[in-house]
Amino acid sequence: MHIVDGALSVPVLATGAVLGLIGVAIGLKKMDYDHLPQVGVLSAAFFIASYIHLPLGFSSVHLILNGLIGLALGWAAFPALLVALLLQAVFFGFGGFLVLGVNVVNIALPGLLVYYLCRHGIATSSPKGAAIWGAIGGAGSILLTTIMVAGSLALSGEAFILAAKATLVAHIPVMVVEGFVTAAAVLLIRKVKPEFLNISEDWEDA
Amino acid sequence: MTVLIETRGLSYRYPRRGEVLNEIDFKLEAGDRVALTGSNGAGKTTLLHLLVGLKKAKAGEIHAFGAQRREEKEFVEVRARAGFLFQDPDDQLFCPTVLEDVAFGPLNLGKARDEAMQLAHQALVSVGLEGFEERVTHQLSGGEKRMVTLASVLAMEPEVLLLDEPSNALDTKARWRLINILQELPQAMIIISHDDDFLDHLANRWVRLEDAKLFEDRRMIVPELRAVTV
Amino acid sequence: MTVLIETRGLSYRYPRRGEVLNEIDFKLEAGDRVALTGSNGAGKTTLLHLLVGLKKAKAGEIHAFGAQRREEKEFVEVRARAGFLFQDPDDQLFCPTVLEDVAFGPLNLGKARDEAMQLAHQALVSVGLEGFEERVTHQLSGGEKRMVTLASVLAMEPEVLLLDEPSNALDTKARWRLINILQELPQAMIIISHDDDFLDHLANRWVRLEDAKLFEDRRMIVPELRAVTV
Amino acid sequence: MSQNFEHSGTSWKGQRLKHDESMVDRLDPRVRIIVVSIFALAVVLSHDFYVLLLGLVSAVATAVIAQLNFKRTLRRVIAMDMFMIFLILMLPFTTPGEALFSIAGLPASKEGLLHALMIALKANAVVFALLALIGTMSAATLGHAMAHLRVPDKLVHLLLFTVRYLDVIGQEYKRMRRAMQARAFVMTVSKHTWRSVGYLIGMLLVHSLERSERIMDAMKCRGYKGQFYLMDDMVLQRQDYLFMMLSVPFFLLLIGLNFI
Ligand SMILES: Nc1ncnc2c1ncn2[C@@H]1O[C@H](COP(=O)(O)OP(=O)(O)OP(=O)(O)O)[C@@H](O)[C@H]1O
Ligand SMILES: Nc1ncnc2c1ncn2[C@@H]1O[C@H](COP(=O)(O)OP(=O)(O)OP(=O)(O)O)[C@@H](O)[C@H]1O
Ligand SMILES: [Mg+2]
Ligand SMILES: [Mg+2]
Repeated sequence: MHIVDGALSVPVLATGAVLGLIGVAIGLKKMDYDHLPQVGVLSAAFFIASYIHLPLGFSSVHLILNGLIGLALGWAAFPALLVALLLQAVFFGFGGFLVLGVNVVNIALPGLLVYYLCRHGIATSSPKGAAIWGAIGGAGSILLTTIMVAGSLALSGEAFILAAKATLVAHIPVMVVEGFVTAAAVLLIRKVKPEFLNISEDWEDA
Repeated sequence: MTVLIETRGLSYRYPRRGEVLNEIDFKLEAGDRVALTGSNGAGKTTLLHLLVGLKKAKAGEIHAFGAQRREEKEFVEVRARAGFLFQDPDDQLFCPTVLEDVAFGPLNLGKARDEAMQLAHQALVSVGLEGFEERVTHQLSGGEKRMVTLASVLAMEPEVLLLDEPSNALDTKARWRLINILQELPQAMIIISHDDDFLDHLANRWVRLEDAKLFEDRRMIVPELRAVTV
Repeated sequence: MTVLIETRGLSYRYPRRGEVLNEIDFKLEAGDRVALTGSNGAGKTTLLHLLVGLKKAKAGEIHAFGAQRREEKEFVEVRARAGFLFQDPDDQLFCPTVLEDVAFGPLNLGKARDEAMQLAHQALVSVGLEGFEERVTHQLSGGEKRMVTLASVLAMEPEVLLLDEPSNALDTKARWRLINILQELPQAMIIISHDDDFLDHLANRWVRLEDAKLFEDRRMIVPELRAVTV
Repeated sequence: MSQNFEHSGTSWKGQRLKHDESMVDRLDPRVRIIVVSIFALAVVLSHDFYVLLLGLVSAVATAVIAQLNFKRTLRRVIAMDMFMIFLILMLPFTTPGEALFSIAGLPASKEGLLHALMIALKANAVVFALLALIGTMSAATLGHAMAHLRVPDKLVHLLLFTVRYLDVIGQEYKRMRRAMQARAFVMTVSKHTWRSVGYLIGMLLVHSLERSERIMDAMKCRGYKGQFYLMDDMVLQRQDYLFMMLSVPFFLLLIGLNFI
């Protein structure tokens, strides 16, 4: 869901850049130097994981995992995703340069919202409840991202409105897959390393 | 004798690395327990990976279970029938609990959930890990991890076992238990190990990788550090 | 003899795990080259971590370089004077280029940039890696990575070396180079290794961790699998 | 196509190792970043076809000079997200205006077609310029250059850490993925697949987190006190001034053409 350069109007680009900057600035501020290796290594792990392609009918989807990123990193998701998107744009020609701000906001903001909405849910005592909250986080972040991508397009031109609607429909299966995958990942992490899901809360205090 | 796996002229090279395997001819027959030795980096792991199609050979043929295997799709069946134990248990354990991990293989083979759980349970019993079902894989000791991975391979009821340094990271007691378990198993095996004593208890045939070639003999490094070919 | 590091009644346990170290008394004196052995999971790495304060002991005392060390602040000095080589070089090489990585320690010790560069360069020369300054760390081979980590420890001019399985993942040539370099170094060392031959070339004292206790002797597993204490 | 992506993601070294040295490599990284930024601005903000064509041609020319691997670059340029391609293809049919032709009864408008063409030109011009001028540096160099351009320190070091560990974690992922394959795992459309992939990702994160703890320990052992250092100096050379002198009139031309 990387928008390329040239598709969006100037006001949308500018808004994205400003919001992106704010998010990254807050993220950097919340992350002190001692957490750098942690965020960096996790960011690398997400980079690798987001290349996993899952078959879906005749085609395949690659995971975005922004729900899980949000849950794991909180505000630090902004700088982490900026780095990932920059690397993709610059070395793989994926996405664009001036749209980086919009792309970062479209992917990181839903992750952040999921972090605030679901982090208590995934820490509940019942594994089933946690899985459901994980699924909500995974699917919800994709839903939000899709809406924001469609919104960025629709705001950039009337002609995109139909396409924006199509985008929404086309991503329903992706939401299902992401929901499932995120729920499973949350279940595993809860069991194997429960400290993990509290990390971001520590930063809040710090 | 039934030939289970056979290679002809198998070669492999890594980019920016010399030849790792050079025209390897090898046969694994029913009842064989082959010790595969060679120094670090000799290409032992690579050879096993080629046999089950995890890496693609640069030249040569692989025949397994009665058919030539070339493509990914053909190797899927090979992997279902040849159980592969990896060098590092941490790479192999990715489910949260022991039971789920052991049941992963049978589920991949299309077994129903109940049956898979049943098989997993049996496999755990057979390696002496009854009662470990709900334990968290990541928190097991090295020896326990190794046994769980063995169980997860056995749960697939393979016809051949490919064991990559199975006695690594085991203390003396666990090592003996492993020897006993492996001795009782009827399958043909290829066992990679640097532990000659371990191999002495298990192997009935020795092969050795050196300079990218495979030799059908046994070279033993005796304590005085002289190399003798037996 | 100057005692460099000493522990008294040092104990440690992990959550969800039994005792790993139980009342360990240990002394490292100038000129000592201690081989620290023990099976996997015996607690060797944990012991070294305790010595430099990366983990906090549950009980017992640590004296290092003439003072008792209890708090994080006190251990900062210990870490500056005891160079720690980690088990996995990838954990230790976190800077993008070799020169930056090797100069990281001296810069943290408050050296000026030029002096740090100078020290880094010398350290690289001393491990035979002259000309590697601008290489990107993640593109080095396993042996080169190990040598760079050694250089980055030596650049801090430590008085004691703590080496955690330094010969892991080295091929024969690199392993010999490492042995030669270590033999020339004047520092007292603790060397963890499973490679007895490697230790034979370096150690002048052997200790062994078993069942959470430290023994001042050497147990060698001879090929016949009998355990003898030398 | 998906296979290629998975590959490029997990074997990160790709571009740099097989890259042939070229004139572009001798230019100062900071200059390259600034030039690309101005170029992207000039192209994206323009609505003039001559500007866009000139932009694309010059970007491709730079790519040739930079000796980009032709096949790999083309594959990457073509491989924009499927859904972007879909969007661009739909534009002619969703934009009202003078009908040019119609497919299956749907009229395609001239305005829509031009709009689609414009997006394609802009996107490709920027991508070529990015790959040629920045994609040819090592990621470490990119980080250093960003630091010299006053990008916040923490962000730069985050980038450097990410790049440093992409490979290590990529290898770990590959080993786990192989171990799954060895147990006859085949990805299908099923809950079993999704659950297993979720576990795989979760385990990868747990391993990564534990690695980051070990890295932090290693940093402490070397006296880390909350500060990183970048060692290299970047000094502008003759060829950098030359390149800038060539770029300025070119940008003036690009921008000026809009007003003719
Ligand atoms: N992905 C890779 N890229 C490049 N070289 C590789 C790769 N994997 C392995 N090698 C090299 O190929 C050679 C053979 O490796 P392999 O793992 O098969 O050795 P091995 O005999 O199993 O060694 P060990 O006893 O240490 O497990 C080694 O020199 C290794 O460094
Ligand atoms: N973070 C941790 N949480 C729980 N248990 C741990 C942790 N780290 C280590 N252990 C356990 O503590 C024991 C001692 O570990 P340690 O790493 O010190 O062993 P070691 O002697 O260095 O082994 P090796 O030779 O394999 O490196 C092991 O059983 C290990 O599984
Ligand atoms: Mg091997
Ligand atoms: Mg250890």
